[in-house]
Amino acid sequence: MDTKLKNYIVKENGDIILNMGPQHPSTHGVLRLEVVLKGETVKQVVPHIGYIHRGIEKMCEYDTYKQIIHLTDRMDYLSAHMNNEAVCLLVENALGIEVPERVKYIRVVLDELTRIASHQLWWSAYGMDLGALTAFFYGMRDRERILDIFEESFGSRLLHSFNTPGGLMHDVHPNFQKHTMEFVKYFRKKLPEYHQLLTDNVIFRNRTQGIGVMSKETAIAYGVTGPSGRGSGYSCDVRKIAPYGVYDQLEFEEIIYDEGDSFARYMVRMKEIEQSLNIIEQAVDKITDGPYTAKVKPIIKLPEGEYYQRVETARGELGVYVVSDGKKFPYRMHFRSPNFNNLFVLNTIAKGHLIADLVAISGSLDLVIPDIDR
Amino acid sequence: MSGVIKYFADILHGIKTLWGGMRITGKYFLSPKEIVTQQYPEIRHKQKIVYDRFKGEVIMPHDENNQHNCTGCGVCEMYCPNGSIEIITKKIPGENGKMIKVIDKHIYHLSMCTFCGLCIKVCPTQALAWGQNFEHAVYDRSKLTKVLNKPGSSYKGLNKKKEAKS
Amino acid sequence: MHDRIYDFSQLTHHIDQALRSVMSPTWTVITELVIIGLIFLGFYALLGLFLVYAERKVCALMQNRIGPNRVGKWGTLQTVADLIKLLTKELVYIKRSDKFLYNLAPFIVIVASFLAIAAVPFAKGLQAVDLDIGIFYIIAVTSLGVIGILLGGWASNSKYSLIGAMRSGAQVVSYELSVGLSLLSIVIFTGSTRLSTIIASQADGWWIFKGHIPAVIAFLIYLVAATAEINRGPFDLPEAESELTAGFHTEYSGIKFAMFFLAEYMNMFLVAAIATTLFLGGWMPFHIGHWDAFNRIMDYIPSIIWFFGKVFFIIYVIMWFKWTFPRLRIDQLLKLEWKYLLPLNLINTIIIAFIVMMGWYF
Amino acid sequence: MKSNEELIKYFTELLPDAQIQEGKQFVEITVALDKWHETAKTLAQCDLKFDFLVNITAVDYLPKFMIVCHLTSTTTRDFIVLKTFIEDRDNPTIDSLYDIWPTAEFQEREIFDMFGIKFNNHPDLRRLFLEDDYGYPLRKDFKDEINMIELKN
Repeated sequence: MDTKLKNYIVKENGDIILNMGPQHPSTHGVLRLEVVLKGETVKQVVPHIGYIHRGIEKMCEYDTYKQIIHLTDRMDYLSAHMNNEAVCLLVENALGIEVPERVKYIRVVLDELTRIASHQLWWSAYGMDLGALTAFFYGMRDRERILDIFEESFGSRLLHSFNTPGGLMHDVHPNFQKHTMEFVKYFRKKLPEYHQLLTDNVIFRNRTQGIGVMSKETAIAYGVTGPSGRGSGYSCDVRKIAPYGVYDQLEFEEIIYDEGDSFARYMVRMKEIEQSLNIIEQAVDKITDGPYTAKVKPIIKLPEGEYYQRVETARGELGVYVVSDGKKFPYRMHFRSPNFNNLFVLNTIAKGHLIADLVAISGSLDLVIPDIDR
Repeated sequence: MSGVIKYFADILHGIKTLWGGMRITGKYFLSPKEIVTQQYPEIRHKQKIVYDRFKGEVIMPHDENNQHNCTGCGVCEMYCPNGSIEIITKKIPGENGKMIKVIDKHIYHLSMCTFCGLCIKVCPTQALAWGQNFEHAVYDRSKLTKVLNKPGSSYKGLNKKKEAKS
Repeated sequence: MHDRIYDFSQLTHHIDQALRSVMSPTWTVITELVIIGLIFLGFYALLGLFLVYAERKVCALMQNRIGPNRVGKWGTLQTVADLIKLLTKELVYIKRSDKFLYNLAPFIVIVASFLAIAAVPFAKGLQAVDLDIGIFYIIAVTSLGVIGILLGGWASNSKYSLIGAMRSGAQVVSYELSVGLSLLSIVIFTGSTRLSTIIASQADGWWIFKGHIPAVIAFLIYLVAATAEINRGPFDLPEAESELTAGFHTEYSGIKFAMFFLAEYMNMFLVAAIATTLFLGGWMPFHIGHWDAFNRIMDYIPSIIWFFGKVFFIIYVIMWFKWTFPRLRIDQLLKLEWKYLLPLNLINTIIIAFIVMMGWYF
Repeated sequence: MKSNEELIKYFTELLPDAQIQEGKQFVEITVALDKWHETAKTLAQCDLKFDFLVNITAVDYLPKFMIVCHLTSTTTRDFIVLKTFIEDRDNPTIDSLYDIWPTAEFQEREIFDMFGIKFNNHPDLRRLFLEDDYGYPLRKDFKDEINMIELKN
């Protein structure tokens, strides 16, 4: 190996370099971690990314604002709806479009359903990372119910490009409210099983408690947001600190744990599922009749200037930064993706742990690689 | 002494939590009714497996006279973010000898489609719709390029125009 | 007498007599060895296939799935199809690996598990060799398998394999102690290491019932330690899919991988068989005190069914462990052994010795 | 949380050299290139404590580059925008903010990858997504000869 290319690695005699990924069961996608090991102890983690870089930011410069929506789906595919909403909110705020009340509540319900689905998938995958393979199937089984609700209303299960600047692409299915409430009822029954199977398990606790401790200062310095940040005792829920949509009219708690270890990050997500169920219960009743979209011109042109919109996805704060030159295409579009920042804290918090802990830590950060690569 | 008690308490607590997890898996082991697997190729014949709004592919509905709603205006082509729609128009002689522009081929590249639904939403004459077919596997990539208007079909509005005029 | 019906020693005796009448004693022994070897080979293959199928069905049911259901009725031939696939797969050779050891490793693993079957008493009179030191023979032979794992991991010239193999070494060396000690408790009870004697001593009650709580503790410890020793979840650290992709057999493919795979399941069977023999009365039927009618009904169930029933129950429990628990970390694994299992086991052994000395057991 | 007027007043006192105006949403502070690091440090240590670098990215305004930072304070929740311009197109360099906000390390690597802007004092300036000999794709004058995308109007 060319030593010049590798000067970022600090290697002593007797250390081994282990490449985890890009095809590795626990990196959840095409992330490659170059790990320097002393025995089984991790000395340094160097993430290598870019295996699925698609140049979404460049593509956005050649797409109209309505066309951009479907690209944002493909960044963090597990919080596709929140990504859509970020762009839509940005355009709506820039143009001063007043979105109908019905749309706002539908969006909140969808946000929270997406969040639950994302956390369920994460729970499943985290169980699998730690070797509890059955957890994977239980999580997937319950997630299927949400995906069915999505499929019934929008026709697709994961990337439903359902938002459009000004409202929704089309109205939700008449059964949407009923099925959502059925799901909430069903899932409230199943959630205790999740805790019994994994949360309370002594092996699971030993594998996560005290592992990968991220102090509040580290979290802020590295820009870690979302459940991973809140597990470090630092309030960073955009829904609370810069409310968008109708989040300021709904009652929910921001879950904060002070421990900063993998278990705290785990618990934040599990408690967030409960909060999301509460939000859905409140919001579903408030979906009033009305139009599903505001009147928007067929070709959207943002006034010249810079815009920034923050939303809370399932993984943290997504920022959309748009520079408009008054044309129908954005001049520059940048996404501040939560996973990008969450990934690079890995080296700091995984140092000194065992290689099995590295899996537990990177799992607890809940990384989605397409969001990092964009 | 408290250390010894804690030592055994830890063991008992550990066994208790482990047994809690085993109860869950044991419960599901003994209740085969909870199985959620759908046996795919067989289930197709028994029940509908996708919802009505399922985005399988873009289709162009034709009525019994082999007529469709597409005017060939090209809005869908313009809106498509991936260039998966190509519209080829032709000119045919219409009423009083004037040439009218009509659709010749509405080419749809399924392989490039991201199912964003913009073409269907923006179509001024509702000529496009979602089809529920999802079994798109083919042996040759070129087969994924489809012509949506059937051969010999014509624009529905053309007759209406003629009727209105006459 | 109903005991006679299911006694295999008459059958084997007849075969022995027949062979002796046609050839010299030396040739008889050789022929018998060959016959037994062939029977065990067939048994080994069939049992491996069945266990793989059983594991897949058990885990599928626990996970709300159907499991294999395409090949044959209820997917029963699925494992046969898998076997054919594995047999026809290409054997990948790694550059700069130690060819000889790399090829040798799967055979060591499989031979170790194969050797141990010889001493397993399947039913009344159905035991290939009844050694005086039966238990220790089995313990010694099954732990040979780890040499194969170490060799395979080292010779593969892959870091994942190496880490997996080293973990396996540490794991087996530690858990061997607990396995040995918990088996020792039964040896103390019976005063013999001969498997047939141990079984005979359980005619009036299995050791798990006769031995009071210490025997139950020894049984539980044995179950945990044995699960760890055969590298099954939650102790599957040498393979640790999410960390080491596949651990020591990362670089093996085709039939060589199948050998590791088969050996794992055979080890599971062996462990269950030992537990059955020592704690659950081997092929002895279930008897309750003086309920003669009940005991008689139990006697009419053939001993081979008793044996396999108990074995499969223990195998099910081991599978249940695997499909419920998360994996331990290597330091926790060793901590569990040295901090919890071993001290408990030592205390337990002393208690048992005391019980035996005072004659407080049935 | 302060209103934009209050923030403008506050920053006019704090940063006399900077050019402060109200943008579409937030207060925007534009500083000269050589004051970049110094201003960032002042902001991180001022009373409002802008300790959280939300986002740092670049925009290619032909022929100059703009580096833009979105900063927020985790205590007061104020949100501001910090900007500077790089005139030198052939060899654009700027000070790294790595020592103030460690998260800048990787976001700056992304900027280096996409725009070719070099950061002084950066600990590990390598390409992040793309190969070493690839161009700088987010520059407006970038042309990919193989996969040509042309703007259709």
